[in-house]
Amino acid sequence: MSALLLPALVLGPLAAGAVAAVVPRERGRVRAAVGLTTAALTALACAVVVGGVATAPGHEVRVALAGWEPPLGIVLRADAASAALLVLTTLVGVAVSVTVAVRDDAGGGPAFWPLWLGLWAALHGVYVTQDLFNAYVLLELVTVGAVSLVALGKGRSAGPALRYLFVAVVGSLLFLLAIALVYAEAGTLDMSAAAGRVAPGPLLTAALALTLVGMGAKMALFPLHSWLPVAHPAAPAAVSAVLSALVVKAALVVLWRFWVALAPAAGGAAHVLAVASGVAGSAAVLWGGLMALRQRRLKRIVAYSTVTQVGYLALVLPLMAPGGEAARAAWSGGLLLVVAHGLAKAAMFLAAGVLTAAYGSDHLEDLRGAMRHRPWVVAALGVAGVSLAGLPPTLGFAAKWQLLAAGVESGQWWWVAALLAGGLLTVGYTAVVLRAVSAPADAGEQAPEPPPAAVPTVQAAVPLALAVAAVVLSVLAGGLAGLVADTAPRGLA
Amino acid sequence: MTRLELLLALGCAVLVVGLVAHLLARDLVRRVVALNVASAGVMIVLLVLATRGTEPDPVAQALVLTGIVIMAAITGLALALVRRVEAPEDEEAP
Amino acid sequence: MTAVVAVADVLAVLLLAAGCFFVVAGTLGLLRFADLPTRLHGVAKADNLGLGFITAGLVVHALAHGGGIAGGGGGAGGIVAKLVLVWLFALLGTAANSHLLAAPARPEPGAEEKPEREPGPGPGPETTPEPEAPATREAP
Amino acid sequence: MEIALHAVATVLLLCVLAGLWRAARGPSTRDRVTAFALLGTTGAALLVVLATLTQTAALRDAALVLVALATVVVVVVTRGTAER
Amino acid sequence: MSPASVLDVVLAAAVLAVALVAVLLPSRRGAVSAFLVLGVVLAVLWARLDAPDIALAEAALGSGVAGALLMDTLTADPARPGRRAGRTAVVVGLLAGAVALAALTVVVRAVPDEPSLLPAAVAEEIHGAGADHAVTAVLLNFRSLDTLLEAAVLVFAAAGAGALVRTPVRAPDPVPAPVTALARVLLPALVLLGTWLLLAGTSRPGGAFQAGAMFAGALVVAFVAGARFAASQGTAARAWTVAGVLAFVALAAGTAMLGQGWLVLDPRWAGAAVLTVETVLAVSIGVGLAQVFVANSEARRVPS
Repeated sequence: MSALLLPALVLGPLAAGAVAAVVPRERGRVRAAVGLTTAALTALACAVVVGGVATAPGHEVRVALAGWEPPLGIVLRADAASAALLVLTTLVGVAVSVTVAVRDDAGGGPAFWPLWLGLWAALHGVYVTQDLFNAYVLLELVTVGAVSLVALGKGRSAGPALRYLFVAVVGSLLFLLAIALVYAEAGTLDMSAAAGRVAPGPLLTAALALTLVGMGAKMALFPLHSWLPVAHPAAPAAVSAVLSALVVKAALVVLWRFWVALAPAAGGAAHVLAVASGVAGSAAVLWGGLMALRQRRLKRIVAYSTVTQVGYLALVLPLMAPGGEAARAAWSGGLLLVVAHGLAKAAMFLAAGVLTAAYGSDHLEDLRGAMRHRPWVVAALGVAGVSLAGLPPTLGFAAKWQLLAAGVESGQWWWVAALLAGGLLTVGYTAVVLRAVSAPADAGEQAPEPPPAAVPTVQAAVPLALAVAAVVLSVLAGGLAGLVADTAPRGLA
Repeated sequence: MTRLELLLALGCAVLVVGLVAHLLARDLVRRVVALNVASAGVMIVLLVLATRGTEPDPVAQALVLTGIVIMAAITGLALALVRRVEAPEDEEAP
Repeated sequence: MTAVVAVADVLAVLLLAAGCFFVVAGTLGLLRFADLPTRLHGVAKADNLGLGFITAGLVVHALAHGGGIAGGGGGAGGIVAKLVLVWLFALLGTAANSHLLAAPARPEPGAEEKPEREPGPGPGPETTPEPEAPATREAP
Repeated sequence: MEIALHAVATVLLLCVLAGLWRAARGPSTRDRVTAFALLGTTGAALLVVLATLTQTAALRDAALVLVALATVVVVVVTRGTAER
Repeated sequence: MSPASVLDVVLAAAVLAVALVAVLLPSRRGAVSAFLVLGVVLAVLWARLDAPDIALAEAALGSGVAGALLMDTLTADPARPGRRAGRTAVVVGLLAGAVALAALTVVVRAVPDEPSLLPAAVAEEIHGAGADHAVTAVLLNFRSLDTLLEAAVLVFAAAGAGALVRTPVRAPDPVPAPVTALARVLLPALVLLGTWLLLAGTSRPGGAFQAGAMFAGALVVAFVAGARFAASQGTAARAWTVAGVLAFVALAAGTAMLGQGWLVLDPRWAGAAVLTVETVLAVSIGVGLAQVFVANSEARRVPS
């Protein structure tokens, strides 16, 4: 049954997005209705597929499209890693859909729905595709959807959107060249089939390096991150949440799949590139954390926090390199971190959206005393910050614990140091936000500042729901980690 | 330097020329043109790989066809964004 | 190679050579002439004539070889039809293009025309083309 | 015969390159489009010669498409200036 | 040096030269014009590399539609004097480019010269694939998900570009006489040529994308000639833009529920399925590209 539903995960929201595009713009309510029903159906389908993956013998659900097996056809395969990502995408997707349905301008107008549903379909596709060129086309669909959504933001959002489009397309072209090189040597486009047909040599090394740089640009890994703190805050609130929580992960998933399939065959070169990814990740952790401390606007702090977390996720490659138990811990830790960061970041950006809507701006000075008026939203910010920092009872803690275990197991202390330093910096900027938000209004003011603009209660409750989900899921972390671990990659030879 | 290597090197050269010009140019339309030139470079590499056998490889050609259509759609979106960026201030969103 | 095919080949080569000559002439015209209308006139006439000769050469070749250099494959008729279609399309295209491109030199009455770095809408085509605005002086 | 076709193809290609100078240098947009219109026709001639050389009928369709869409580009450009 | 390799060398040099000129010209107009010339030269290169489908697509999309889009930007405002990139940035860029090119040239020399697995696999399976022409069979049957997603990329790019148009679309201003006369001849010619390419797609190079580009050209000419329907901003036009993707998804769902599996085309009716999907896709791509063009040209109209 779940094999039958797997392609529906990609084609369903795509068709819904197409239908929503046809509905005239004036009838925003009809578009919202199409969006919400699709969100519900997609959540159901995801549940079935994730259940299928958990119960299936090899923990995988596989469909050869058009009936052709590789090397000719395209295969969609959902394994434990896809299941974790599907869970994250469903939670954040439903939360964002509800938020925009309740408050129209959180999504930037009626044009939000077709673009968001198309983006959602592409994200599902990226998690499950086994074919290299199919991954390229899906990444382009993600880019077109995400850029168009950023451009819906009020004010001068076209400039940041264009800059994001340029960086993303350059990244895609480098990845396409990597695909061409792998195809030249392996003769097939299916990742698992290509794994057995490549040998250490200049072609595979160049392909790995191009993919690392290309996907690094698309997921804003440190030296190539400058577009993210400009683009994410410029987008409408709900779009910023989608961008940081989900879109950044699409490029990451493709990088990880490509690395797990082809890096073991690359020998020494893969080690060098893994270390390079680790260095870039550590630099991202430090740079993102320091810059987040210095920002005076809430949305920019959250955007730089994304740069930091992407740094963590880039550390997974070197942690996986030694193989064995360390690789399993690193792989499951990485996936848990992806889910934890997604939930926490979506909660933070949605909360920032609520506060911006209520107080008219996201400057920390203007948000003084928000604790009194919006306790729920501030609570969401707090819990999300705790999860990002990787402190106990949250999913972030479970993920970081796995990564630390992998680092210790493989004796790579420098990555462990970067992980811990990042945790401190995250605590730092979360404290800055909470202090600013809960500071009482200036004593000097006699009358309390005008009550903030009304915000639908549902929109205010959504961030907290996501933050609590981060805590609840930590209970299941053990099971999820076990499910993910046993399909972990063997390390680099 | 066989024909295969000459044309593959040509593809890489056009890609590098396109990417460097894209990163250095300031005028937005010139950056869009440079991106298309870079994309043409990758398509040259893919199509030259398709000519390796006696019969041209239909799958590689299908990939290039898909790539050209995607690049046309992205050029359209990019130029619409360039317009919004360069539109005079008064044409703000209502 | 029967005698007819040999003669046809020679004729084809001559037509192709003539075609090449006119295309080269058209290109030189494009580069050398001073202003827009004269270039247009040069390009339109010479280039199409060149294409006409090349098409004629290929038609002769197709008829002689029955559609392929090795003389195999019938269907010369289809090839000839397509070749002539290409030429007719080129004629239509060039005629329309020249007319449209030359429009500002002779503005229709009533169609108010703001010069956009064109030769001004004077009574007749001015001799010297108005240079680009200094701000975007182009280095060749 | 094949040598003649190759020679013609090479000459036509050089004409296309020469046309590039006007497209790049041309002071006004209309000069550039005139160059492009010429190159459309010369390119079509080149494709037609290659079609006979490599016996692929589809290249004649490509020549047809090239000429047709060159006209569309000219129409787009002339509409723009006439309107401004 | 056989005459063939002379042509190849001149062609390779021409492509590189035109690419360099296209990116080095300082003015926006020069760059766009050189890019159109690059489209022509690339079409010839693809013809030379035994890829007639791609030569068609390059002529139709590369220099046709993309050319029209780029040229339309030139007619907007005069090119602003662009700030030059800093001297050090240029030097660093050139050095990095040279190093990257050297590395890539070494890498591509290691490319094995024997063909990949796929041409043989395609030749083996093509008999029941619904199209005799290999490229069409790959696009519409073996790797049909790629084509579906690619049509979706165009749909959402059109939706994104459309969302940027704030000013309501008005029919363009009075159109000079020759344009309407030309449109009356050019429109049917483009539509006929597009239909021919669409039908040819099953047995020889051609197909939905090239045909779609021709229909887009026709719609653009109609829009320029002031035809109201071509403004393609109404609900009917948007319905046509998404028709291709919806038809493909309907086929996929149908084959999943009733047939043997997602997108599995039974040899008996594969040909019919491929042709219908291609027809709807061609019209959908045509209207989608026209929508992107109209969104662009309307976005620059400053509301007077």
